[in-house]
Amino acid sequence: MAKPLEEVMRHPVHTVVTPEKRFWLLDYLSTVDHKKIGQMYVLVGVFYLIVGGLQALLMRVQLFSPDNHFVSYQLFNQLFTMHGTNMIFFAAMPLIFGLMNLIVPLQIGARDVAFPFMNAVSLWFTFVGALLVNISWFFGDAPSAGWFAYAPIGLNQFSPGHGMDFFIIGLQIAGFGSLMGAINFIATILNMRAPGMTLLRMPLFTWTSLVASGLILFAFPPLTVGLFLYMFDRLFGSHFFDAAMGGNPVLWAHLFWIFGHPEVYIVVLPAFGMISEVVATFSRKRLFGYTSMVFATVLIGFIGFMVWIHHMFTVGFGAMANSIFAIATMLIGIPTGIKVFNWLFTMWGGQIRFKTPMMFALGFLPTFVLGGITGVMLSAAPADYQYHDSYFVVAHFHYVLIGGVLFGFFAGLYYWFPKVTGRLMHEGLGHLNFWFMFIGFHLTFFPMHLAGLYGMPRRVPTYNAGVGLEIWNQLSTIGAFVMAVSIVLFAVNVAYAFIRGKKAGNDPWDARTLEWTIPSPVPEYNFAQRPLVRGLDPLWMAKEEGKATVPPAEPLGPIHMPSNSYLPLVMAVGLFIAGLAVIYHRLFFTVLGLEILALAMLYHSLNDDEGYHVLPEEQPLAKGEGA
Amino acid sequence: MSNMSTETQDRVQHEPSHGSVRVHVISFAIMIVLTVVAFVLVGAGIAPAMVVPVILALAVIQVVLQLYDFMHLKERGHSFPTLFITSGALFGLIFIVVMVLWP
Amino acid sequence: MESQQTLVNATDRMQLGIETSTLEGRNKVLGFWVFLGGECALFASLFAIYLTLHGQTLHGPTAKELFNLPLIGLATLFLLTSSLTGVLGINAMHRGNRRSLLRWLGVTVLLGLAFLAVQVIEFITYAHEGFGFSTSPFSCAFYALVGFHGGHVAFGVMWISTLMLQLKKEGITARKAPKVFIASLYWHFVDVVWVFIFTVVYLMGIMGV
Amino acid sequence: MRLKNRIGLLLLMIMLLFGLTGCQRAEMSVFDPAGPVAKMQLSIIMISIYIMSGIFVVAMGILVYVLIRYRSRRGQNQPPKQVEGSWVLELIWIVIPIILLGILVVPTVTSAFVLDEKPAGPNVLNVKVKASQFWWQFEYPDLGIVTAQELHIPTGTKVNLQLETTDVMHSFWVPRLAGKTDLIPGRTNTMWIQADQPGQFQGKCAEYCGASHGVMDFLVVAEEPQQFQAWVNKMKNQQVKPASELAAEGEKLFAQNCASCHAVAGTNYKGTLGPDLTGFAERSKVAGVLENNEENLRKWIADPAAIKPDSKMPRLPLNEKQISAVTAFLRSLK
Ligand code: HEA
Ligand code: HEA
Ligand code: HEC
Ligand code: CUA
Ligand SMILES: [Cu+2]
Repeated sequence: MAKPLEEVMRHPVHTVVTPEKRFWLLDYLSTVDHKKIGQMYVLVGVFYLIVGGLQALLMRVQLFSPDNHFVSYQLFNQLFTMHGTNMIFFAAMPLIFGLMNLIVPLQIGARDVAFPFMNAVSLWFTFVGALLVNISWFFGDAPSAGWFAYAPIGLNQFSPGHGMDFFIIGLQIAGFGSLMGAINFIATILNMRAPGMTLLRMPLFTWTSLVASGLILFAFPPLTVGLFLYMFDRLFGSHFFDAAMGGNPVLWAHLFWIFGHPEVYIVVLPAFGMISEVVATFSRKRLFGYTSMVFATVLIGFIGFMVWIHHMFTVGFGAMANSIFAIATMLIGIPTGIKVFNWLFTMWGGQIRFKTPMMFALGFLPTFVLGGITGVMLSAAPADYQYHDSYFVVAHFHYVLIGGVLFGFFAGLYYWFPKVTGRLMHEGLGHLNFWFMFIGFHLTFFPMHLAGLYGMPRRVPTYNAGVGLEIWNQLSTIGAFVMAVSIVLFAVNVAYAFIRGKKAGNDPWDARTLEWTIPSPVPEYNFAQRPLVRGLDPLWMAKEEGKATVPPAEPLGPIHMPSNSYLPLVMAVGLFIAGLAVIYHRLFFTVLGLEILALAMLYHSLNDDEGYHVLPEEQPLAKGEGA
Repeated sequence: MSNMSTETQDRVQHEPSHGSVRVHVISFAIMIVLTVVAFVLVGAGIAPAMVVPVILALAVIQVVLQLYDFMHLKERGHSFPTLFITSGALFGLIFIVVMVLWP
Repeated sequence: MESQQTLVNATDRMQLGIETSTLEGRNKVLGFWVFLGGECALFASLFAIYLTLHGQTLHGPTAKELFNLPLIGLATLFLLTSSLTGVLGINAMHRGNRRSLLRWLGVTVLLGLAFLAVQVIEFITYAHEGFGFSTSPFSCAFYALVGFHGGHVAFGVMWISTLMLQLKKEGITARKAPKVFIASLYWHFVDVVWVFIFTVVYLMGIMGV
Repeated sequence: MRLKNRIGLLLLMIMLLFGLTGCQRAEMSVFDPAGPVAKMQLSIIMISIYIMSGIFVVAMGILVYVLIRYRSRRGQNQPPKQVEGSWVLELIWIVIPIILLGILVVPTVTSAFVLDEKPAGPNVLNVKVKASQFWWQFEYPDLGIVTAQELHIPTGTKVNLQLETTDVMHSFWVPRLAGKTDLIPGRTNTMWIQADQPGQFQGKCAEYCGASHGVMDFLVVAEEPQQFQAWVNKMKNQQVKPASELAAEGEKLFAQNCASCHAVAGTNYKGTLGPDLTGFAERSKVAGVLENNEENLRKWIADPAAIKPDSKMPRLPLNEKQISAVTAFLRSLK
């Protein structure tokens, strides 16, 4: 292994030592470090969670009683459209990408992701995409066609304002970001694992991230196409979805749900992964049925592409289509069931410690199972003729989205917070946070099942009085405010951790995987020496053998790091300008924006970044633990 | 799994034999022939119901040739690329079939 | 740097040549294949749209009235040949022969430009025959699919051209090689899509299917 | 901790009880079907609720047991035994769900096909449903009647609905009679309904269709066949004769302002942009949402968008007196 020095010599190295420190804000704006990018993703996600949450609160106030005029009907429509869009695309997705960025490279013992530069591009694209959709409020009107924006209600004739244009272009840009992120993580996970980390030794969070990335890879392109066609229809006079001109609005519905169904698994699979890590750690037991968990994950991802018609049972495709897709949909219950029971049996025979992450994982289980079984109920096509577009569906998807994704995410966030920040959050506040969220959640969403079955359609700003709907809506509204308290408690807890939180040390939870072998917060190069993996749960293996940590696979040496760059931000700004200009048909600015994007890409391609090296003497933390 | 020791091997630039150029040219010739056959079949005025499956099959053969020879899928260590490209093709096929059946 | 190179599992290593000699290169090549998987889904969606809308010609011309087989044959010939020259270029790169590589890439670019020229002529003719972008759903779907592909070709031409500039300056290095290699993958993929376009759009269109 | 868990569980149970007993009038309840289609759908719903409750109880039973039995205790110095898995157990939770889903698939598929069958024969009533932002038109092609907002059907008869829209997507939903079917531009969907007893059944538009989607209501009025026949006869033989002077004045205003959009049988007002107003005074609702009385009718004519934002009926330049006149005319359309 005499190569490193040679390598170093052969390439002209601009800087051998760490470049000078930048002001922290500039550092973040130009970073290509997956940990900082991950933090920014999480920040974006939490921000839009709050924005979407406040929009939900407004809707809930409006629905507190029938014939309420707290907001106008049109504003209500904008609220649910923006709520759904923000929550799915700009809260859930960034949260998922955030935790993938923060944790996946650490779990596989890698120093970085495969494409650090592209990683930053993904973040900034997501960022400006979200911005573009949300600034529509300030440009006159927010979109109001619902988060799946069916044609023709979203076409010019029925949505003449620019809101839909912001929606289409913003999602398109954010979608490019997600696609790049997915490619990045697939390449990272497949190519950059530490020595000995075979596919079947990867932690489950890594596995679910891999499969979710695969889903993004195949699900986003149809959305990209759909959004392009939608844009053509709205801005350039084509007739893809306009039945009056021979087009077909159902085609958009197809393209959207070809994307939309896998999308829900994209956000829930990583949450499954987090639950797997948390349940194993806090039961102090190896994950039960690891292999079948992996198999189930892959199967869910695979079947997920063959069920999208279940969102279109009432479109009138006929009994054949509905039966085929009903059965395909039900099949997903089986691998998901494997997961649920494996989690239960991981705890079986364990020593369960009720720390905050575990509380969220435990709250996840009943909630997600309830959401899942209502999903299977929905999949029975003729029964879905009754449920469809009613509050029963709203109940279903909040059970899986909040009970699944959000609880999973909170479990993960509480679990990895010490790794990322080096500080522990307050346990008592954490428990309080959990109970408010858990109770508030069920109070909000359980009654929605009943409202739906009692005949309340979704997306309505008012409902019939005196037919037994009031009580359920009132409970929901109260519950939503309880949830709001829980979010505030969470913010308080984060603040507490930063101000007075205890120092976390490498391994505060007595955990099992590689990320807990390195210091918290994690040094920029992650691992001073990459670890040698000899089985599942390498840290636990080491502990069982009485060792302090996982043995290294290499001697100390200079570590190559990529340099910071503002180009990703510049590229995103260029795209943002172009997007805004397209909406207003400003050719000059469109070209200008795209030019900025193209020039930045060209500049990046022509000027190879040689990066810099962190030399062994600059790895203070490495000395202690090394060989 | 001691793949540590194998790291430094295989880095040898391996000299592609001149045979591979010949293989490429042969593949190319086959592609041209397949294309010509497809065009001729269409030009010949045979019933479309007979021709369409045949020209679709010809297209698939051509594409497989491109992937395997020109894009080197046939070579070792291409299991992941094969996985991703075939999944993409499979899912794409599902999209097309379902949308055409139930538009 | 070395440490990064060793991060790979032996089983999944691609052992072609210079383009996979560094971890960065292997990442690029794998990442690009992954991207091509996504492109399959992208073009499949466009094909699905085309196949569902191609009957909606309204008052505009139909495929049968429109398409010009010899012209398409010519375009196909250009693109197929450019695929061959592309792969010969990669061969040259593996041999470390920069001049030959540049020559083959140059031919590839020229053939790509020839293809684009044919396509531009084709589109202009159609426009004169009253077949604009928004004439009918058929025309929309046609231009979306074929135009998207044409856009890919145009991007490929620009991409390979800039790579040629870099190669001229710096030669075949471990950093440049993967870029050249994935550009060639891209080029072949564009050709693959074209094979389906001429079959499904043009040949089947001529037959009125 | 355990206590808190129990409280949560208790809360859930209470809500469940509340829900199933349904302590209020439930005019749109799926649990109260009034025809064979809704009954068939309810039976699938019930089967799935039973199966799913079973699964839920089992899974939660295991969860609760595990949480009580295996919580960490003081003095556990040894980590627990690390178990890899168990093929037997894993096979169990693959096979049992497959069986349960198999049970659910059978009624799912059979009813999908049953509901998909178009009823035919002399006894079937055909109705063309046409939805527009934000109202419903019902045309009886075999009877030569057109009406709006209220669909009259005879009991015990299969009614074949042909569903079309003039603008955006809508969805036809009468929870007590049948689940929904979408109305989609460029296609004609069909569904069938049947009411077993007379009654009024609330219908809702169930596909988001714009600002007033939430108030795009309609009614299905099921009557004994004789009564239905009487209604048909009346609709077919309309004679419009204003009851008072005011109403006669109103008719003039109607002809000037409204007839371009509204039709009334028995007159030469043939507008098609708005609902057919034949027999309007007999309807129980104005525009599908307001009680049909004088005050509400005035309110509607004075400012339709205040009741249905974005409604396609414009606010017409009528003063109070003129509104009174038009109202009087409309209320004479019996
Ligand atoms: C994280 C998101 C998420 C997840 C995980 C799911 C999971 C599932 N969903 Fe859901 N769904 C949504 C998000 C999600 N969904 C959203 C957002 C919508 C609405 C979109 C919109 O219209 O706006 C929706 C809508 C939706 C519909 C359309 C309803 C309609 O509009 O008419 C259907 C219909 O089949 C459905 C089914 C299912 C099924 C079968 C599952 C399954 O994957 C569930 C599997 C899980 C279990 C079954 C529980 C655990 C299993 C066991 C304990 C084993 C034993 C179980 C059995 C044998 C049944 N979903
Ligand atoms: C991950 C996704 C997600 C999440 C987390 C949520 C969370 C919530 N959702 Fe939503 N929802 C969707 C995804 C999601 N939703 C989707 C996809 C739709 C369909 C949209 C469509 O039809 O197009 C939908 C639709 C939807 C509807 C139906 C609208 C309709 O059809 O008319 C309702 C109605 O009650 C609702 C309510 C809520 C509530 C009360 C919450 C609560 O859980 C929210 C809790 C959060 C808060 C309350 C925020 C608290 C913040 C503060 C208090 C600020 C504090 C300030 C600082 C700390 C600085 N949602
Ligand atoms: C431009 C067309 C147009 C004109 C002019 C018009 N209407 Fe309407 N009218 C409509 C439409 C469309 C509706 C359905 C509105 C809805 O439900 O959203 C409607 C609904 C109604 C209804 C309720 C119908 C029902 O079935 O419950 C009444 C009553 C009515 N109009 C009366 C009038 C009167 C009186 C005038 C003239 C003074 C008038 N309309 C002029 C288009 C019009
Ligand atoms: Cu019509 Cu909703
Ligand atoms: Cu779905």
